Amino acid sequence: MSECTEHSGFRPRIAAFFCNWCTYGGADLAGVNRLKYPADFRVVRLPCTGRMNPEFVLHAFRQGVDGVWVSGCHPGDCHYIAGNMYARRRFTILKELLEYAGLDPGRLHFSWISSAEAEKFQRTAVDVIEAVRALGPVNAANVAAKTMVMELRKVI
Amino acid sequence: MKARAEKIREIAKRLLQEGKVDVVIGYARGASPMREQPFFARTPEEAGQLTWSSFCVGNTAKFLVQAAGAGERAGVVAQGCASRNVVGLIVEKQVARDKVVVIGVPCLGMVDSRKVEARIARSEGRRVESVAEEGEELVVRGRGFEKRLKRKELLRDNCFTCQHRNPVLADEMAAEPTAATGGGDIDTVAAPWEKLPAADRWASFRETFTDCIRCYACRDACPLCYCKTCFVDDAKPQWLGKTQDVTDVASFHLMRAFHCAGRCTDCGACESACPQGIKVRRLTSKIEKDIRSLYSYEAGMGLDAIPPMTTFRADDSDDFIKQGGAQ
Amino acid sequence: MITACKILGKDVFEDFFRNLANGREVFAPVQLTGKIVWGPIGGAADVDFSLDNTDMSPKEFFFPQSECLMRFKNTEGEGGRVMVPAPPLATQRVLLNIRPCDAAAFRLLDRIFMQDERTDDLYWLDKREKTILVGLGCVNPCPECFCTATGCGPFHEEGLDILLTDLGDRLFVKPLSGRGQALVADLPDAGPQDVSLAGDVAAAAAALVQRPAGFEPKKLAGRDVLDIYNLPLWPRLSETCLNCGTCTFVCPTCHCFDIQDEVKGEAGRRVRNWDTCMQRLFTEHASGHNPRGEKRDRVRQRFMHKFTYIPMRRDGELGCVGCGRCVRFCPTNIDVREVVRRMCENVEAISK
Amino acid sequence: MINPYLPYPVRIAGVRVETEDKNLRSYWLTFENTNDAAAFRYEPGQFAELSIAGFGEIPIGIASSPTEGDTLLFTVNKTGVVTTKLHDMQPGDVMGVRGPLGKSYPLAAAEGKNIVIIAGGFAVTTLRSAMVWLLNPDNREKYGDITFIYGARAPGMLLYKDELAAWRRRDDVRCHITVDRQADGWDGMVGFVPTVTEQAAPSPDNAVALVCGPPVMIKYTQPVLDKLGWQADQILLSLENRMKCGIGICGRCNVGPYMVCKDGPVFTKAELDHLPKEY
Repeated sequence: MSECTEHSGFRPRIAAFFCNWCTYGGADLAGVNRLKYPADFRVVRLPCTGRMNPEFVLHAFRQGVDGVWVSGCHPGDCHYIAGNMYARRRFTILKELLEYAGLDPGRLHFSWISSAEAEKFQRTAVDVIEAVRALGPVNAANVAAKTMVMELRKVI
Repeated sequence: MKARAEKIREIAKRLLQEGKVDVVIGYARGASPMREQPFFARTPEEAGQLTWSSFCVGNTAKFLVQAAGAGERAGVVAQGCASRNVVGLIVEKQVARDKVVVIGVPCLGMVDSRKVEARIARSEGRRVESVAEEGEELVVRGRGFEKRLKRKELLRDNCFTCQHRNPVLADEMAAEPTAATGGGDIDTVAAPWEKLPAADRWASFRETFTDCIRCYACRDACPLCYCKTCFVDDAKPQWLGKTQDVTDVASFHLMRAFHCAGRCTDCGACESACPQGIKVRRLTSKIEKDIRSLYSYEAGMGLDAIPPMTTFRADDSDDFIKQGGAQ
Repeated sequence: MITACKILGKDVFEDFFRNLANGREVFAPVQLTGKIVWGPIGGAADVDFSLDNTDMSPKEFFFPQSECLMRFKNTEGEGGRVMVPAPPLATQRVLLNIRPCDAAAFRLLDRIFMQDERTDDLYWLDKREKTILVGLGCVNPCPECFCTATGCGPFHEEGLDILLTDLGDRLFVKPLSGRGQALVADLPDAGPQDVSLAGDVAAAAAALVQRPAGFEPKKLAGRDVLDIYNLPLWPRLSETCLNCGTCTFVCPTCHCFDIQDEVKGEAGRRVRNWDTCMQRLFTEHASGHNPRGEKRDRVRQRFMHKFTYIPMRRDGELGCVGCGRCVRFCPTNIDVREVVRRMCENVEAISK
Repeated sequence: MINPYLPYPVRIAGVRVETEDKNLRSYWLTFENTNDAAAFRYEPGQFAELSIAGFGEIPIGIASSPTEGDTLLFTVNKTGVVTTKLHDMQPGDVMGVRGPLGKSYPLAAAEGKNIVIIAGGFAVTTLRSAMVWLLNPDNREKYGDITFIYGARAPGMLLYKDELAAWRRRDDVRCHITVDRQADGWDGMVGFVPTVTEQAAPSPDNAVALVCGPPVMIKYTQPVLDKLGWQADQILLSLENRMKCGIGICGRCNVGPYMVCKDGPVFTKAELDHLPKEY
């Protein structure tokens, strides 16, 4: 499906955490509308982005994903009044912290997408996937120095 | 220091005598050089063992949850940072205001024993056996040597950049207020890796935490950490591996720091507790810097304050939210 | 039979080291970013006889903090879920300049890891058999050391293959085992003067070690377990404990561990990790019941384990070698010497 | 040399749901290698670590008796990570068993004596092993009277119902099976184990008692036995602490100086009276 050619053949694995009430619906609508985007993410449905524990992000990286994408309702549209507003502060601090520790900004993404925004969903999905793809595969052969995302992976 | 110690003893003795508290939590003489130990004085006589020096590097607020659990009214000897943690615990409803009597101590900063050791060259087999405080000087003695060092040069990193040396909440005061800050500019030294190119940050992170033995002393010394079951101990699901793998160690430290967001007073107890001398504040200081600049908040400054992670504003920054590319 | 002591001039130490390092990895205390740690030694010049003891005990060499015990294929069906033990250590090793207290701790741990042939811990045994311990008599005890009070000492010989005494320009070499003897056979014998000099150095060092007043664990021997267990001092003793694991992790004789399975994809392994009796979860049952649910119980366990339980089961031997690390590194400076002093004092107050 | 951490591979030969709440299941395990079966020599009262690769190990008392052949029986309550996984497993699945571990009931030393077994809830497992062993024709004649007292919350919570029925029919066992409250279709005794023990009034003369059950049962049965004249050294109890290594090293299961996994799990009441109640 993908038309990208850089890092030829590399299909990133992305963990996507979507709010049930908006982005998940947006993804659904994108499907109903036959909008195309690469299928390189796996969705975990959350009741609200307020449910998003920062530990989920680290856990996903430990399990070996190349990128994480969290998406919920637009500010003001939360089904639970303000879950996403609290989440926004948490994500702000978390993203700052992880990037401060060395995480490549292209690996962690947040968006607000409503259940009516099928096209925005499509565009954002392409964006996220492209951003993660552009960083290339996570493996020791690919880079000289060990990167955070490489070493967050649990090796057994 | 001596005057402070005497005043602390006097206040503690009175509070215990008058039955205003069941226990006074402060410091007593430690067993090792350059160490004072937390001490629970339960009688007016025991109050005589309380002390104050440049080596009170723990955080007495840590013990308040324990005292509250035992139904005790506690007096707590607290300098600026610890008093802010007392406020934090009251705000977080772990401790009732009327169960705590704060004995405030304007703080002159605490000394980092590792810095002293470095200065007397432990590498050459020289061991500090005793330290006496004479004004602004430390007289360090060991087998075959005596050295006078300037206290100011040996303060813990967090004490250099302390912004609130005077207690923010005090029912009693053990001295007149002192200069408000340690003199250092917190925002220039917090978050040291921000100055590094992104590609070098992880290497620095690794190096910083490579000696971690996962004893969790940083967590257990921290007055913010009172959860009944810590995320590292969760078994269903088990979030974290228990090994020394980089990922398990890194995840622990990242999450621990995150849990301190908007709550940390930069008391430095974590760093002082670490048996491996790990600079764990490199993470917490970054978060607190962000909290200050984004939400104009400093932890524990007022009983009416709303902690920043438990609230929001409609206009909070969301520059990091993806807009979904060109149409 | 161990024969004469030897002399090793520091000018010819390089030859000795070359022989020692022949076919073996050598580790010794080194200075690294201000700390004294165990590190690999590339050449004789890296060996520093003046260093203090390391912050961490060398137990990591025999009982790594995380150790893969076995591997398995994490799949259902044939060939899946069958455990394959991790391979034994591939190299021979030397721990050079190990302190006598740390070596003595390994002798104690031998008795715990190897209790009988049906349950001998082969992971421990393998590394012990492949590691030679060359001790360095300790002439600079730290303020927290109390080895002479625990039946150990700065020149204690138990557990060592060779004991070195630093005589300035030369080392006095005492072989203590067959393999130690083989390593030093070619060195010149020590003369009577050096023998006496080495004796003086050892005596002077022993005199430097503090003898904490009232630290007399023998007084605990023969007492009913419950007499000590029920002493009223435990709640007060434990109130400042943070229940972190520092004391147990820096301790050379603490050996508690947890075993956990880890899987990722088709790979799986069974790992043992250091654990600590200070953590509430250590003893908690799946049902939630906890035999040591209170902080007081856990603090009491640590001290009674070292000074009551181990002596009861190991012919009076203490579970402590007096290295002082727990005192030095405890975030709240809880002092084992003081704890034992109070145990002794309090138990004496109870009539037998 | 034996690697004491290495489990023997075993296959689940059979599974049976034991209780009406479906939380207790019995597993019959057969060794994959006949050598292992020969090496696994156990006696009633010992336990083993059930090992499921990827999930971990749990210490479980062996419910079968060596007189029953090489197939091992374990009855497992669903509580933690490993037991939950075990409850999902099916006949034919492969897992591991490590053991036998710990000390057994001192049945050899009790030859010629009367045996009283008192069990509560699902702690009956190793006592089933003891019963089967004692009732084996080779062993039965070496012992005097056998009294078996067993209580559960409800009839549907009793384990090994077929065997209980068979034992009740025998004339060389005094069986007292009881449930806490009267229930439909239950024609047996009703009442708590301590009460039933008082009614059964087993004599302490030339006898030993094996007692296993929840702490509350032990607590209230003890005074009954005292009243009946039992001495502490006649009463054997089996402890259940958290155990990992099973060989006395990992340090979490100790009660005073004794490691429950290696020095226990069977202790006399007399021994426990001098030990901390850390169990």
